[in-house]
Amino acid sequence: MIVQRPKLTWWERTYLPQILAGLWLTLKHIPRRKFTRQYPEEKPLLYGDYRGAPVLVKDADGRVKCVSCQLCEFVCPPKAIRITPGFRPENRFDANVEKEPKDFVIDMLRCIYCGMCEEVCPEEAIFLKNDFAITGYKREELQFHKEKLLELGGVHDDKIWKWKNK
Amino acid sequence: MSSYDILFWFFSLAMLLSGVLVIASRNPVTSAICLVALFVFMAGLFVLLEAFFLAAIQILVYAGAVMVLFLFVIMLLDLKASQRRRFGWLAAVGGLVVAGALVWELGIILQTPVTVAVSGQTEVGGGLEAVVKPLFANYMLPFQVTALLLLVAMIGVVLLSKKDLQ
Amino acid sequence: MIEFIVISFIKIAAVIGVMLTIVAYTVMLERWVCAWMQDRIGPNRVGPFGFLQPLADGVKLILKEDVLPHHVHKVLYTIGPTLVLMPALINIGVIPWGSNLPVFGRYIKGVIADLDIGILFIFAFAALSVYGIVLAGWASNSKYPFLGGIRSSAQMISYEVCLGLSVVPVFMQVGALNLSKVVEYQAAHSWLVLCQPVSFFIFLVSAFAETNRTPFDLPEAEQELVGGYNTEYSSMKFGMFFMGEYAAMFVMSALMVTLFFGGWSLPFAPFNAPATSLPVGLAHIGIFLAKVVALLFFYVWVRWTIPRFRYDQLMALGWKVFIPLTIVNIVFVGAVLALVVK
Amino acid sequence: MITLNHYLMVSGLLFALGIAGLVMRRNLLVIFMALEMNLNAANLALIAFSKFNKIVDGQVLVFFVIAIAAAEVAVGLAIIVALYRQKQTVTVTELNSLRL
Amino acid sequence: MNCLNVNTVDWGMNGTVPVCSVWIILFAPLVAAGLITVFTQRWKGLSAALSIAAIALGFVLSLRMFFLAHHGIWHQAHPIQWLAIGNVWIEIGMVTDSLALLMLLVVTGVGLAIHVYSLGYMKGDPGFSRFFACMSLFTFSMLGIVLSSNFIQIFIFWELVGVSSYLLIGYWFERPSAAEAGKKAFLVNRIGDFGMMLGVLLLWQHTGTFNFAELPAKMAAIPPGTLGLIGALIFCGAIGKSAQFPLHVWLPDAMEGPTPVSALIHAATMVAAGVYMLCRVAFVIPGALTLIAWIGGITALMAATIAIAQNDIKRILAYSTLSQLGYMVMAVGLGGTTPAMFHLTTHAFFKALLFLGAGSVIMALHHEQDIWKMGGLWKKTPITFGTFLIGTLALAGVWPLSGFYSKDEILLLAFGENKPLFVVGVATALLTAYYMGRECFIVFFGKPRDHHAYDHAHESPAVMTLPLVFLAILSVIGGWGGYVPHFLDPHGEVPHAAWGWLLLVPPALGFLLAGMIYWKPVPSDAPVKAALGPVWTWVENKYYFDELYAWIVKYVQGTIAAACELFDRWVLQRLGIGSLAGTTSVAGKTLRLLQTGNIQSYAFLFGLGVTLIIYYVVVK
Amino acid sequence: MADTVKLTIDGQEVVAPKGMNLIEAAKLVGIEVPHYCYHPKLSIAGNCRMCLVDVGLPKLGADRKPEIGPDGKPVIVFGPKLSIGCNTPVAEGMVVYTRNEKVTKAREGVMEFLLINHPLDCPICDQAGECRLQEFSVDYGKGQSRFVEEKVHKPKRTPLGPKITLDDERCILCSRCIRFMKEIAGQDCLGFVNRGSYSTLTCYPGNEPNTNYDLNIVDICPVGALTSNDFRFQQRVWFLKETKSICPNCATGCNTVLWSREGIVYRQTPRQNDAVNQCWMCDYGRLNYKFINDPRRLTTPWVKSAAVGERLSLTWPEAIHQVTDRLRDAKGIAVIGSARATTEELFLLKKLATASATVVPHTGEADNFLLHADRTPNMAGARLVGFSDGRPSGEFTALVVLGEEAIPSDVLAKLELLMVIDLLPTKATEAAHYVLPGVTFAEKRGTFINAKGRIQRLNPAIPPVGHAWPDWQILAALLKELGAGNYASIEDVFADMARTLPALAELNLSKITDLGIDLSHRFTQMNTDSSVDICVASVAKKP
Repeated sequence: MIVQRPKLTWWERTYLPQILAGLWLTLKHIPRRKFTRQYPEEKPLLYGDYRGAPVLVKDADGRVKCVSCQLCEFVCPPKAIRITPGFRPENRFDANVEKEPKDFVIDMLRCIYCGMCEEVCPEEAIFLKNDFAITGYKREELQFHKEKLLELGGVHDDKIWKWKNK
Repeated sequence: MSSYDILFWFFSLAMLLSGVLVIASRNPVTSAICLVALFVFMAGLFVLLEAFFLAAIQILVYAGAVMVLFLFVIMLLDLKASQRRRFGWLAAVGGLVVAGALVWELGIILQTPVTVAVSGQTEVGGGLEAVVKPLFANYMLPFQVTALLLLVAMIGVVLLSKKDLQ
Repeated sequence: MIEFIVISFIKIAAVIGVMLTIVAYTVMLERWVCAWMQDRIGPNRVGPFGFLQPLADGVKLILKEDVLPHHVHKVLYTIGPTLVLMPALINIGVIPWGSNLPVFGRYIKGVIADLDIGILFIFAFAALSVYGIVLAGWASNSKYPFLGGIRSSAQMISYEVCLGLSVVPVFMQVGALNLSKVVEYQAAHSWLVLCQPVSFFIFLVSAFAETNRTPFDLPEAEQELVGGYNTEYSSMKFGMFFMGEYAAMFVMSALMVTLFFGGWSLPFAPFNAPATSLPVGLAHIGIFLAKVVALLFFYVWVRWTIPRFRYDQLMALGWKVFIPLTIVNIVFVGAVLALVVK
Repeated sequence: MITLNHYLMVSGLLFALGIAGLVMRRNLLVIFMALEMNLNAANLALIAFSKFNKIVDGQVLVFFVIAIAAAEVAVGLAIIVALYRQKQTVTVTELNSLRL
Repeated sequence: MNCLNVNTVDWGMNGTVPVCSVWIILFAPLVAAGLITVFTQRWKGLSAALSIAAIALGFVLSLRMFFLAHHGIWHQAHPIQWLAIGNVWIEIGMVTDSLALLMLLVVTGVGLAIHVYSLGYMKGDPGFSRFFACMSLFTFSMLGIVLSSNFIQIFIFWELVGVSSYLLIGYWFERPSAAEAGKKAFLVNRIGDFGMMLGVLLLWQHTGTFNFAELPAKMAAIPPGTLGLIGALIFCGAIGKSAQFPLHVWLPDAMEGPTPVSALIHAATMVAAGVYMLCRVAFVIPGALTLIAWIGGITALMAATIAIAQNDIKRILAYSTLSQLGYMVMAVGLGGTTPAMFHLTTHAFFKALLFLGAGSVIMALHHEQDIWKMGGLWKKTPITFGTFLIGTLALAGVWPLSGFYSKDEILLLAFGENKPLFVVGVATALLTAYYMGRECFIVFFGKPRDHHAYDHAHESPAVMTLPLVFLAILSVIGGWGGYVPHFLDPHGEVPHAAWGWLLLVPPALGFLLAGMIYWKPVPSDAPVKAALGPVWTWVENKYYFDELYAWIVKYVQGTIAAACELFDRWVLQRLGIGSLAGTTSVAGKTLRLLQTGNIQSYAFLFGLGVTLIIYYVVVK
Repeated sequence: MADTVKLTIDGQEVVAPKGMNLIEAAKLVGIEVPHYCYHPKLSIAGNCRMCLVDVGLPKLGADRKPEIGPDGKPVIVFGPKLSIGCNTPVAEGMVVYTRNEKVTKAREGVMEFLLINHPLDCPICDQAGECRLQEFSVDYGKGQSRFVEEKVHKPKRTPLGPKITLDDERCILCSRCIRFMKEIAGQDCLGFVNRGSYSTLTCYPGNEPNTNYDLNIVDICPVGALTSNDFRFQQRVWFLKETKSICPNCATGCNTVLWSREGIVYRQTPRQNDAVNQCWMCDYGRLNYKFINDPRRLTTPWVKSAAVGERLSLTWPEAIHQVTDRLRDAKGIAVIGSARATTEELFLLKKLATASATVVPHTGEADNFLLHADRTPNMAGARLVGFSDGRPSGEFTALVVLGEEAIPSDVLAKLELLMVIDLLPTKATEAAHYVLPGVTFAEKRGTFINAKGRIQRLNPAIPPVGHAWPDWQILAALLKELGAGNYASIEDVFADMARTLPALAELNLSKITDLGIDLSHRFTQMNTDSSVDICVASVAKKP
């Protein structure tokens, strides 16, 4: 597209009208209603599809849903997820599945909140929750391990429950 | 010692010290800064001599314009290579000889107080009017010639500063 | 003599105290106005309504580690910030803050040093303020500060000319360089902004350039020069640059008030004549400060409205527009004074 | 009591310093600065005479000196810059193409 | 310049002539040119407006002066002393007699028409503003010639006219041919001007004055031989400017300029300057009258013959101009300045009309100048055709158009003074009618040759046709009532002869002949070519003048220049300058030993010297 | 009759040897016929029905010649049913379609049947990613199942011997494992029980697989029914990088693939090389890779400092510098190499020696299939570059040991310098003055020459652990510092070897393909030291 440079009159070429208009515009904004949110006291409203920190969930029976298939690890664009697979002891209450993550680490410093892990999870074990203020004083603190993730995720009461009868 | 004397000695010694530093410092920028200090102290001496207008002009022109120009040029030219040695032996000796001879002669001359034939009747004020009135009355032609000289100098500088000077 | 010294010291202390307070709160004003214009609230955490923010900033600046990079020219690097702050502090001494204060039967003048060459004095020391920036830029021995310093020196030299020439008509009209006399003239006649709008306009714009304020803040242009001459500075040294800039703003505003807005005067009695009673004297100081603050607000207002110029535009504006304009203005005013007034 | 002699002495010392710098230094810019010192020494003497002679003409002369010095510095620096562009140096010992 | 002092000017009409107006007439165009050049280059409309306003102002003021003069109120200008070098006094003065006034009217009037016309013709040209600046500059120069009161002044403006015509002819300087034509015009003019300068200086040597007012009284002192020489030399100027044989070669080439330029310079004003100058200084040329008359006659006939064989619509007009100028010069040479000026005036009208008409045709055909590509245009461009026809008839001298009267006067004068020249004049008149008929028939009648061009042809806009109509009216009425000669010379007799109507015969014959050959659907030069044989080639190539001059420059001038160069190199340079320089350099080499090249050492020595001087002067 | 026949598969002319089945014939022209039970090295069972193809033969006229149709081509008669590709031999003039509608529908049906009882537990299945069921259901499956009833549940997590876990739900009853154990491993221990949907793989009571080749059935299982306990739940296969390598555990030199991720080797599987190991490898070699990621690995050079009284870590330049200084001072250098080192390393080591160059043989029991008695991979190479068995001998005060731990104590006593290059702390490193960390076979390039005289190539699967250097690089650095050679890369070393050793003449590393080059004929021509046992054992298939 060719944009024609507008031909300015002598008066416009002094730029004074534009400057004055700009000053008037900014002045008008001074008494306006402010949009600032007093953040720590006043939390933002998060709407439906908000994608916060990814966490692990348990099912209604308190079983870890994750079976350590490592698809999320595979799909994660910034490689923030690291899973160490392991056996689920046979005599435990939740031994309906043989496999569970021995450790499940999400590096929240790396996570880009894209939601692909949630998308790809065949067990619906990982969810992006509303937590957005993931902070810490050390790098290690932001490497969320399995326990932390499960704690954040809590119980997810879901109709679909693949391993129920196994 | 009156306060006048104290001020005189302070300004004089500070000025001469600055002068020594101008000559002796290794770095041209330091020299220039010392020269600025020299000019400021000199303005102080002017004030002591009740030449207020000239004191202001001294700072305005010398410190404010001339030395900025100096600094500007020093910074423009990459002078790192020439900082190595300040003096050649021969030059140092020559300079000291000449300066020493001058000081010696000065000493001889000033041994007897310089008598002045007081030609003016009243004290000379150093205010604006006192200096400017004769400037516009008796010295009109030199004043105009100086203006012309400045103009010529300006043109000359513009010409000299052209990149494709041959 | 002793009395003179004592009074002068009191005046100096008062002036500098008030000035530095205003300077500190100008920073606040800057942040507030900026926020308001952008429909935000601005700093409101430290103290009631954030009023202690400048204090917190100051404490933070002082307590921060003072980094002295190894590649700098130590002496010049250290004196650079001081040189920036100094001219403003000196210049405030010749600006009349009020008419006079009748205290204990004495009339104390509302100015520290009532110089006959007042404006020359101000220009002389304002001219020195460029050294701070240039030296800081050079002594940092780093390319962004250096570019900032070079830009600044060129810019300040250029606009000093405009600044100086633009006020010539004012003094042609008043007939004296003494700032007190300028104010008294205005108190007696009318504010010079009405008689000399062109002078005022050029002075205003040049003052922006002299104080390195947006839209002429090219020496510190963050986006291009990561802060310009103060890039390598930290802690209180940086703080002094900061203070220097705002102090220069204060001085320029005060000067504009003095030259064009009638200083301490208001165009009706009893504010249009030097004070004879203490309340009026104090009111004069208040009026002066109110005007200065209004101009400081204008500074801030402009900063958050107008984007930065390009360097060549800046120079073209100075040399190709303002200087011819000032000269024409001088000739015009001279002609009017010669033909009409006489 | 400060007399004219004092001022003349200071002026003379400054002049001597200027001359010394002129001869000793190799950096053209510093030499130029030394020249400015000489001019200032003269200015000081002039103003001192003006004050003690009670004649204002000395001050007028200083005014001219300052004006001309400004012009001289401008031209001189321009020459130095031009020279530097040609020779890449401002060291006088290397600027000897006018030699025999 | 007390004339500019408003207090002394009476702007009223009650009896006095505003002193200022003549100055305004002269300088308004200069001011316009300056303003355009310096300020308004970018605003084309403003530039044109300035230029036209200046000349319109001139025209109006001239008209007023003219009417005031008619009522017997003559303008008196005070001369200004300009230079006084030794015993040479040079003034700047204004002549405002009837001659100047008439010329003033012609220049401003025709010029105004051409300026207006240019608005349309030059529309869209990138150098529009420059064009008008040049036009204004030219107008200023021309008016300067007209109003000059002495030889130096006239010479200055004479040269200014040369410069501005150079600018205008070379207006499209990006075209090599235009640039060359400008150069040629300038150089050829210089030859004539040089002669004129010699003549002026010779005159001054003998009379000690340049002033026209003082000269006639001092003419008696000049020996007759010298007088002839002076006359001939001054006539040289006219030869150059008015493009007389043998310096006529620049004019046809100058057709490279835009058509309004051709009209302004080469029809109405610049070329007329020569004739005007001759009339103005008629008192100094009595010694060379015969020469002048014959040069004029030869030019008239020769140019007319060349014109019959040209194909460029403007070139034909250019040769026609030459021919008519020959008439005028002839008239001057026969002692009739009044008929010359009469013809000059009418010629200005109709030749400007013809050029502008030609320009209109050229515009209509999108810058096609070859007449053989035109044809049948009368339907497409009726106004242009009509006015062009009037111009043609006027030029041919058909009753009752203006050309008839003025030409009549010259022919009658010639009949009385010099029979051979009369014959020449009559022949020229016949040829004039013939070639104009040819051009008219080919361009406007017959079948269109270039259908593409023809289909796109269109009448020019009003801004171009209005000047045409204006000039056409002038061309018709310009000669009526013998007003012009009467104004010039209130007491002179207008020659009359009972057989005067017989002079209508040559033009009629010419038209008849042209009609016989060219009044066809598809006209052609072939029959004429066949009839004339080698003469046609000779004529078509303009008598080989350009080639002759080229040969002269190449061989004669080249030889002389080479000889001079040899002398300069061997005698002056080697012997004279060389020995001097050698001595100096030896001395310099000796002194150079003092140079060490080290500034510090110089400074040291200088400082030492100062201390020594102080020591001897003060301390010791 | 010629040995080949001409047929058309999917419109492409194929010339195939007689007796070849259609799966292999199609493979010749790059057409894949999906299959589960068929394995080229095993007998044909034909029970998965995945390889059904449409087969037609020319109609034969009365004269037993093909009838020519109106279009001038033989008339083809297609069978009413599809044929299994694995058990249909090629025939002259045969026309085969592997992708027409009939075949496609048949495959969809087969896939649907196979998946009826298959648990969709891919997320926890180790086979996911290399599962034929996954692949073919994507490629040929219908994409949905019409089976809505309860699936048959079978035993999961059944141990099948100490090394294997069986998940019967995933089993598609292809019987490859049964056939392997019977035909290759020689232990007939597996079989199906029950019928129909309840068919289950199981081992005969009291007869668990316990040969040295059990784990091969994990490899050949097309689904995740059989999983290796060693690899179970260790890592998903799609993360793993495959690197072609050679098993370093015996002189057979089985071709292998190393599966690694981010510097860790997770498993080792055989790679087909019919000249060496066909498709198999022994469990002994397969499982012996853990030392690669052993936490005790040596990672930095160190010196036993007398002054400090303990080990002192060194940087490599320091180490190389100090060692060469000491070596220069030594009166004679003896070397002890290891036949686990590559030929290049041994070659360089030999160059270092001024006194004797010896290797220590390591032997075990051979099993006459893949496991060789010589448990070092490169004894032939060591012999080739001039190492001999025996004690260090000759005049020497310095001893350089490369990957060997047994040093005679009397030798140790008289040494002024003992320098050891090794992977793990050993007795030798305990005694050494200088220890330089080398790398395992998985981290370096180089060649092994197996017992049959085949030279084969190693590729680095993972970067060296810690600051370790490949052994050849250490040796090259030492030699360079000593001024005894300048090898910038392993190619330089090999080029030097090819120059010096006639057996390797005109070879270079890239000429040795992934399958190696047989050099045995060169050894016989060489007629070198008779003690070099190059043609040790002929690899024979067990009956």
